[in-house]
Amino acid sequence: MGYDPKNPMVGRITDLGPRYYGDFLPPVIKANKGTWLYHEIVEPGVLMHVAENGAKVFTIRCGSPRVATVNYIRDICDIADKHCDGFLRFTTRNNIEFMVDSKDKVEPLKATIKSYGSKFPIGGTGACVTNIVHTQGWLHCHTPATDASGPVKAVMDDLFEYFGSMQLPAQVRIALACCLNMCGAVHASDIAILGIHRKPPMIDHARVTGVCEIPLAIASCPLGAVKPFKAIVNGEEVKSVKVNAERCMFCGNCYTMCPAMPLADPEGDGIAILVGGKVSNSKSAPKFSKLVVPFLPNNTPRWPEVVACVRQILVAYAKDAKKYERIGEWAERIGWEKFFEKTNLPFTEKSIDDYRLAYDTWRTTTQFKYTSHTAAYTK
Amino acid sequence: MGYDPKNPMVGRITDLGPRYYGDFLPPVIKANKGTWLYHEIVEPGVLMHVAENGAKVFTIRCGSPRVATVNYIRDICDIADKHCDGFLRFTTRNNIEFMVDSKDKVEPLKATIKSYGSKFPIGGTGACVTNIVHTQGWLHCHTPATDASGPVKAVMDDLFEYFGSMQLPAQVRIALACCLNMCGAVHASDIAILGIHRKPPMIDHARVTGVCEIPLAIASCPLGAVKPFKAIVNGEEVKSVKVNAERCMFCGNCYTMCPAMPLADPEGDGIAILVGGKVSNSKSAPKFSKLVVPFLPNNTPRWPEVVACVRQILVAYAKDAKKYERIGEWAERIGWEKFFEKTNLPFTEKSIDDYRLAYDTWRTTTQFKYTSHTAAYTK
Amino acid sequence: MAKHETPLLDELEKGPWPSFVTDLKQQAATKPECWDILGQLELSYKERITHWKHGGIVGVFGYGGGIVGRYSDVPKLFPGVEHFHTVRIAQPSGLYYSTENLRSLMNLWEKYGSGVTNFHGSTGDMILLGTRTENLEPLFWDLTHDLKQDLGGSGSNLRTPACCLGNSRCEWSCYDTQEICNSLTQRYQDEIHRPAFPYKFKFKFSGCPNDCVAAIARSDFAVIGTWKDNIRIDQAAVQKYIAGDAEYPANAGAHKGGNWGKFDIQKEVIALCPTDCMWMEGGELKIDDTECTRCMHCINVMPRALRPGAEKGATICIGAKAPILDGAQFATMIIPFVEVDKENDFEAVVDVIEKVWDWWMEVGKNRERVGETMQRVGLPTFLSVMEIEPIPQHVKEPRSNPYVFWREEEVPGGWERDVVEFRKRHAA
Amino acid sequence: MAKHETPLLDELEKGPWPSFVTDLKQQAATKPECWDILGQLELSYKERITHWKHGGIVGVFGYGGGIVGRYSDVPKLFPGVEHFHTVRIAQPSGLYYSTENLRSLMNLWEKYGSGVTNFHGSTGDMILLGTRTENLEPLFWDLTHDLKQDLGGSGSNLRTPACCLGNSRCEWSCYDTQEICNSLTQRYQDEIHRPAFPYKFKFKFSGCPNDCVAAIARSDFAVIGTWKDNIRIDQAAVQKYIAGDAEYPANAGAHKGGNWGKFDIQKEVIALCPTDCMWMEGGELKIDDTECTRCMHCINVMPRALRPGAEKGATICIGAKAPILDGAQFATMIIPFVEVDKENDFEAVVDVIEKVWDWWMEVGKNRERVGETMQRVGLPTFLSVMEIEPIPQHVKEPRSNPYVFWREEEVPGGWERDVVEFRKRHAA
Ligand code: SRM
Ligand code: SRM
Ligand code: SRM
Ligand code: SRM
Ligand code: SF4
Ligand code: SF4
Ligand code: SF4
Ligand code: SF4
Ligand code: SF4
Ligand code: SF4
Ligand code: SF4
Ligand code: SF4
Repeated sequence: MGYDPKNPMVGRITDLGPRYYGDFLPPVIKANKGTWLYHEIVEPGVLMHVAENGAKVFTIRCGSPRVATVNYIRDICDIADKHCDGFLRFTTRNNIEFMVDSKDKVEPLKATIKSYGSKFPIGGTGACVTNIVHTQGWLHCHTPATDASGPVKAVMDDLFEYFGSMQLPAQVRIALACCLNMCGAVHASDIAILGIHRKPPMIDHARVTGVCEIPLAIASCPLGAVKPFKAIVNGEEVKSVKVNAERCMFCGNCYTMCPAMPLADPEGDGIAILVGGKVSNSKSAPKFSKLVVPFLPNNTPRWPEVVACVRQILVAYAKDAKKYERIGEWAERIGWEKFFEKTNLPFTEKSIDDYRLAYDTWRTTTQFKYTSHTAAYTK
Repeated sequence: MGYDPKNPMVGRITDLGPRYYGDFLPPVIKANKGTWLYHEIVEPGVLMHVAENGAKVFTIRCGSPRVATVNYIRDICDIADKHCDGFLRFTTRNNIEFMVDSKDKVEPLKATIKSYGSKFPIGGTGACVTNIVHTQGWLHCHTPATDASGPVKAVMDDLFEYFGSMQLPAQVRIALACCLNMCGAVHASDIAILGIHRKPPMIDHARVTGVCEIPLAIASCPLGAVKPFKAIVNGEEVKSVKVNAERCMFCGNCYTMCPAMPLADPEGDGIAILVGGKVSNSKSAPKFSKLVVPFLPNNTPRWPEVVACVRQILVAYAKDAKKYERIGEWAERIGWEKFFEKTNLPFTEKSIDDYRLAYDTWRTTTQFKYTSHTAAYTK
Repeated sequence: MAKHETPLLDELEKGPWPSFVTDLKQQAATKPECWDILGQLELSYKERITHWKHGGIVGVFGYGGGIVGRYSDVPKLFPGVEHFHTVRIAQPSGLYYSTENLRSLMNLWEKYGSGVTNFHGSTGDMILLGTRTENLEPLFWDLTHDLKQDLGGSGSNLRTPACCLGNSRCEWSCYDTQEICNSLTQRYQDEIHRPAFPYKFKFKFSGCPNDCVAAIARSDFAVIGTWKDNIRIDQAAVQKYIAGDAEYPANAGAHKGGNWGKFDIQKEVIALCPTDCMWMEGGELKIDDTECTRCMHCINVMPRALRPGAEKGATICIGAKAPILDGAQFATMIIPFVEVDKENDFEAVVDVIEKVWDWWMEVGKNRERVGETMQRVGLPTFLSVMEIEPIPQHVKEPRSNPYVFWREEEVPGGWERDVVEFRKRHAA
Repeated sequence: MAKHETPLLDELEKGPWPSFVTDLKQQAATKPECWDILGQLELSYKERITHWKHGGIVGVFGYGGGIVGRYSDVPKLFPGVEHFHTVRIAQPSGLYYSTENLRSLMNLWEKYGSGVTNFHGSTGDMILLGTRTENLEPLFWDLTHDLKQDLGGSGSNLRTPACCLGNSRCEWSCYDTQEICNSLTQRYQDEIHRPAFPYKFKFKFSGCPNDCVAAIARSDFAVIGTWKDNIRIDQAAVQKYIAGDAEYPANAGAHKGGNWGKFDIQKEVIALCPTDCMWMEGGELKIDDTECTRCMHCINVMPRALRPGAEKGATICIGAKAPILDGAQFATMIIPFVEVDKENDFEAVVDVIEKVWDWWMEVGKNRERVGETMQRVGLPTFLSVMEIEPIPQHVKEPRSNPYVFWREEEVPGGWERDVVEFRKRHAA
């Protein structure tokens, strides 16, 4: 019957929740759930899981841009219908997984996947650069300081060799978030690409009272930089706010609370690079990513500075780290001074914490390594 | 001629500074300063330093209570005159050092030292418990929450075997400070004995205006617990302060600024034990001591609870740590949960930081060891 | 053919990684609004700034979440994206799909939306990207009636819970992540759809400490699998690894592309164990499990020889969040071990959840994540309201400052004292 | 004989450690005020509380420091300690004494004071413990005229600097700690005696990173010896250690009392090197000095085989302090390497000191230690006022929050923008 705008509540169904996962499991998964014994990454992008009873499932993992059209999804459905009994899954990092229940089904499936050209690159397993977790950017969000899908495409093009191979010391997880809200959760990534603003908000005094609750806007600022203000709009005094630009750290929280305080700016906005975060508890505890490059410009359409910087870090790491060592573990082992030296990234005061808890990061020991940075002292 | 109270400025000499160290060096030290090549701890309390030219100095180190009378100092002068050409030194931890320039002078010197009975115990070198750095306590200070010399004497009596031997995994540095001002700098000691108050200040309204600057008293409180207040004294309104006891953490800073706000109290005051600090940069960076026992009473005259607690920690450490491992290094290697288990100290919420920067100490990983503490969860 | 020139975006059609621009262009053939998406994005690329207006509250009747309003700030140039709201659809736990379901969703979205999606959003929802306000109710009707599916979360409510694939395909999962994720998502539909919290709240479920759904970094309430008995060792398999048997590649083959030489159990496993609790003895691998922190490393490297223990459950960590305002937080270990049991409706986990909520809904400030409330009141207070005994496992290390807040009842004689009496004994 | 009963203190005459009570009692024979010290202390032991009044400003003319005023709050009971001021006397650098000097000091103190001292105070001064106000000037007169010595610091001024014994008897000292300590103490007599700072300021000088005067923990300005070239290795001596030669005991014999077995260079040295930069090769010990952080461990363990490099100097760390108010601070590494050269009057160190003071005296708040001022303004600002280029060595790790304070001049186009212009391109 369909929706009837005149009787919107009649026959309405709510709170169904998600579809039951059990209905969507491929047969071999359903049959062996809970009894898997071990796995092997047979080749890049191809996993084999073996159950206690000897049953096997082979998974082919494919990269995806995450922004996917209806056509695109239908393509993957076609593949899954042809080879996988009509089932497939996505990973928590937006890769696509096609599963088959025997080894001899792997090559035919791969052949079909490859028939789509570069649409579904196979890889993303083991000691690789897997898909980049990212966010909306200019495609859909109101607060971004950079785009999301564009930089991701440019970086993945450049690192493509690392997606389809397993030659790195450990897995490298890259994430991008287009503003400090960090929907991409870049705060714990091996390499993080983070959109940042660098200009304080403008105040659209004509609109403040209309669209914001002034006390909330004031309260939103972690540094108390937003203050009440009486502005003159068209000759009339209106209640508004002002920003003490000297105290602003461009977090954008005021704009989140008040649409009349936009921050975005072509020159002000760009990308910071953070490195060395991790999530897993394997070997070392989860670590936060650390800011190592404070700003790179939004050089559309391909962000060459960002692409080069990420590669520079990755290559230095690949060359120097030990097997199993995540980027953050590597940097901590060699010391951050050596990290800057080996990656050849310039060190700037911007990498020195001056927010809350900052003292904890100051070096309170005589233990440090001499590097190019100390040459002026030891010449 | 001496001081003339009628002409205090006539002939006055100022700013002489300390006596020149060079005039006080024993001959063998003076001759070889800057050319020492290596040293050996010949036996507990006896160091041998060898110079490039083969010259040697033997140092006998003796414990001292630091509180020393004129008589006592004259005794050590007698010893130094007899054996050491009239020179001696003190260490940075208040031990006394007698130096002789050849091996055969060692035993005669030791004999003289021993002739004083227990006055000058020999030891304090290497992997030992050396002298306790401490402060004034009830002997001289106005803010103490405990005594200094008394607990030190009681603890050193108990640990005496460790002063004159070198059987521990590493050096163990104990310090005592009688209040949070920490003149004993207990914030970086293997074992720290710290006097703490637990009652908020009383306000002597009759005296506040006379002895304090009220704004300074108010500003002194790190938690803003001191507020202006109008009190009635003898029927008259006087300017004073009040304390929001709920916010007070008993730091005593208000009393430092304002004598009319005494904190000390027989029941309130006592001792907290902190462990695991270190100063040297050897192996690991300097570490702060951590609070592991929040309160032990001032059980005069011998603080049995404190003595027992220090021993309990020391013995557990001595049994379990590896060679060269300081107490803090040991606790970090085994994990603090195991520290509490192995020392058999009860863990209390008081050991969980809730001051500033506290979040940094929360455990943000699934990595932990099961101990008796988790038994309720895993039974 | 092209409705707008997109010289900048065209550059993103080059290179080996699949191009969303190419995909959008192809879709534009049947869904012309895709041209306006491309057109506005091209303008953003030219001007290096977003062209979306701030927020806009839209939704379906009775729900306070699931739709994110979005409008173009240049609607005249790009009328196809004048309204461009997101519809968040709750994903099936573990992200498995039948093509049948996916095709139905695509048909729905072809009908009511722009034809563009995200599989998936960062929280885990399916994201249908861009539709008009007037399409929301009809879409919701068809979604619920025809597809039997529902919206996910947004706003100050429980966000759509997410999990790693768990024991559906992973040998390490210490509990059934999908089952609890699905079950609690159903249980808390009201909390997902009708904002009642101070701010957003996220659950994530990882089957083991590898944490493949990033629970400890990205969820207010993280349930992470673990075990309480000993790591299970197959000594024969250990020998295969040591011998370099091709069927037993180190780290399950994850390093196949590198030149790392022969497997070295000492270097690759024993020396990298963070607690140093493994050793070889009489040709056997030994583990002192009382020292093990269940980090997974040795198991990751030798999956055919080592397995998590048999007595499984989970650790609960609370309070992760993104950096605004005071810096990012990881979730803090609160419950060391809990049973995750379908038989009792996950009672042990539910108890903790509801206790947290009761407290946070009462004391949490507007837009204060639970981790921030915990920081504000302090961990000891949080534990005490949760009726959890403080244990050393709650902290990395004891406090190093001496600033203990004693309570009056803990101090003999209380706090009231008489300064006049005091002065009798102590002259001023 | 005893003027007061001291049953509690008498308990402290027992046990093997030397007893200050016994000492005081013996002294009381010739200095009867010692009975009142004992009496008042006994009262404190009985009542478990101090009996000293709060502070009291006393001193000698023209000095703002060196004396700490102290009065009994029960003077009627113990008239001998009614006044009980401390006299802090600047110690000779390195704490060496001639008995002649010590005896003169004792004579002086017998004459003017209680006869009780501390050798030494925590900062390093000789502490003469307890005298009356009227004795201060005569004592000072004799001290300066007869003994040619002077008071130390107290109050908001430079405190008496202190040092480890340095190269007077230690083979590791990387500069002459005594010489610089003495020299700067003399240079800054005015700063020591006449309070001009926001709060106290302490110098400490350690000859090497073992830091035997606890400079990094206890001084606002810590000068800690280090070297810039390679650790000097005597391979023949290395072999002696490995062979277990009795003349080459591990750690110079510091572990002689323990049952640690034969020396194992791998376990005791190489594996404990925090940077893992040592190894054996062809029977020789190798060090990759570019990775070494000069922690001293290997040198400590094998002093006859390893020595600090030959190009020596110091690292300057700034800002340590006790916990009040915000928690204790260690000093922060500010200058990685500096020459400590008597020839140029320690110019390199003096420059840094005076720059810090100039700045701190201007911006430091009342009772704000320099470490607190540094925290308040932030490390980047501190470095910039000090004209020191920020280097990664200044931090343990880069910041993990993204909250960078950009300056307007760093951002093209500055901060001024026109919202009306903006709105033309972006409809609200
Ligand atoms: C499919 C997926 C779970 C899902 O529900 O979708 C998954 C699957 C597996 N993970 Fe994972 N992980 C997945 C996301 C993650 C994440 C989350 C993330 O990146 O956002 C993490 C935490 C990352 C971090 O620490 O920053 C993660 C940390 C691990 C680890 C720990 C590695 C480490 O050294 O820290 C392992 C163990 C290993 O690889 O040795 C692991 C191991 C595995 C195994 C081997 C588990 C198994 O036995 O099946 C699976 C195949 C690994 C592979 O691809 O090489 N998985 N894994 C996710 C695939 C993401 C992708 O498409 O690339
Ligand atoms: C005499 C004295 C210096 C002085 O100017 O007075 C001194 C002298 C020596 N120290 Fe020290 N240290 C002295 C206080 C310190 C301090 C300061 C303190 O405790 O307040 C420290 C830092 C303590 C800390 O880290 O908490 C200190 C940390 C060291 C270390 C580092 C040990 C470690 O494992 O961390 C060494 C190296 C070693 O022992 O192997 C060392 C080594 C030495 C050597 C071997 C140096 C040498 O070659 O002569 C000296 C004899 C050591 C011994 O007694 O076993 N000295 N030493 C101090 C004696 C104190 C005492 O009476 O007990
Ligand atoms: C769609 C999504 C990004 C994506 O491209 O995947 C997203 C998009 C937005 N997020 Fe987010 N967040 C998304 C996952 C996240 C995550 C990651 C996660 O859940 O694992 C985080 C970090 C983890 C966390 O929760 O702390 C995240 C942290 C934020 C924050 C900061 C919250 C905080 O406490 O600091 C905001 C700001 C806010 O809530 O006002 C935010 C706000 C927003 C808003 C609603 C913008 C705003 O200021 O109101 C974005 C709407 C964009 C749009 O219109 O397209 N978003 N957001 C993700 C949700 C999709 C989904 O439901 O699956
Ligand atoms: C005598 C001495 C303790 C001892 O028994 O050795 C001492 C005694 C006092 N100290 Fe101290 N401090 C002494 C070394 C220290 C040290 C250790 C050091 O210098 O290495 C510290 C910790 C390091 C530091 O400077 O941070 C120290 C940190 C304090 C503080 C806290 C300062 C801070 O910034 O947090 C105070 C409080 C104050 O300044 O008002 C303080 C205040 C005091 C006062 C003046 C009490 C007061 O509140 O005004 C004490 C006088 C006691 C008396 O009348 O007998 N004392 N004080 C030490 C000085 C002797 C000397 O000159 O050699
Ligand atoms: S990270 Fe910021 S800009 Fe990007 S989607 Fe999230 S809220 Fe929007
Ligand atoms: S951007 Fe952040 S720091 Fe700046 S005014 Fe807004 S809320 Fe405050
Ligand atoms: S620690 Fe406190 S009580 Fe002890 S001497 Fe120092 S200021 Fe006085
Ligand atoms: S003792 Fe400390 S916390 Fe309590 S009122 Fe005084 S200054 Fe404030
Ligand atoms: S978190 Fe653990 S159980 Fe879940 S997929 Fe990853 S490895 Fe498997
Ligand atoms: S799980 Fe981790 S801690 Fe436990 S034995 Fe294995 S490597 Fe060691
Ligand atoms: S700090 Fe170094 S130089 Fe000074 S005494 Fe200690 S070991 Fe020797
Ligand atoms: S000084 Fe320390 S860091 Fe350097 S080689 Fe020796 S042990 Fe290693």
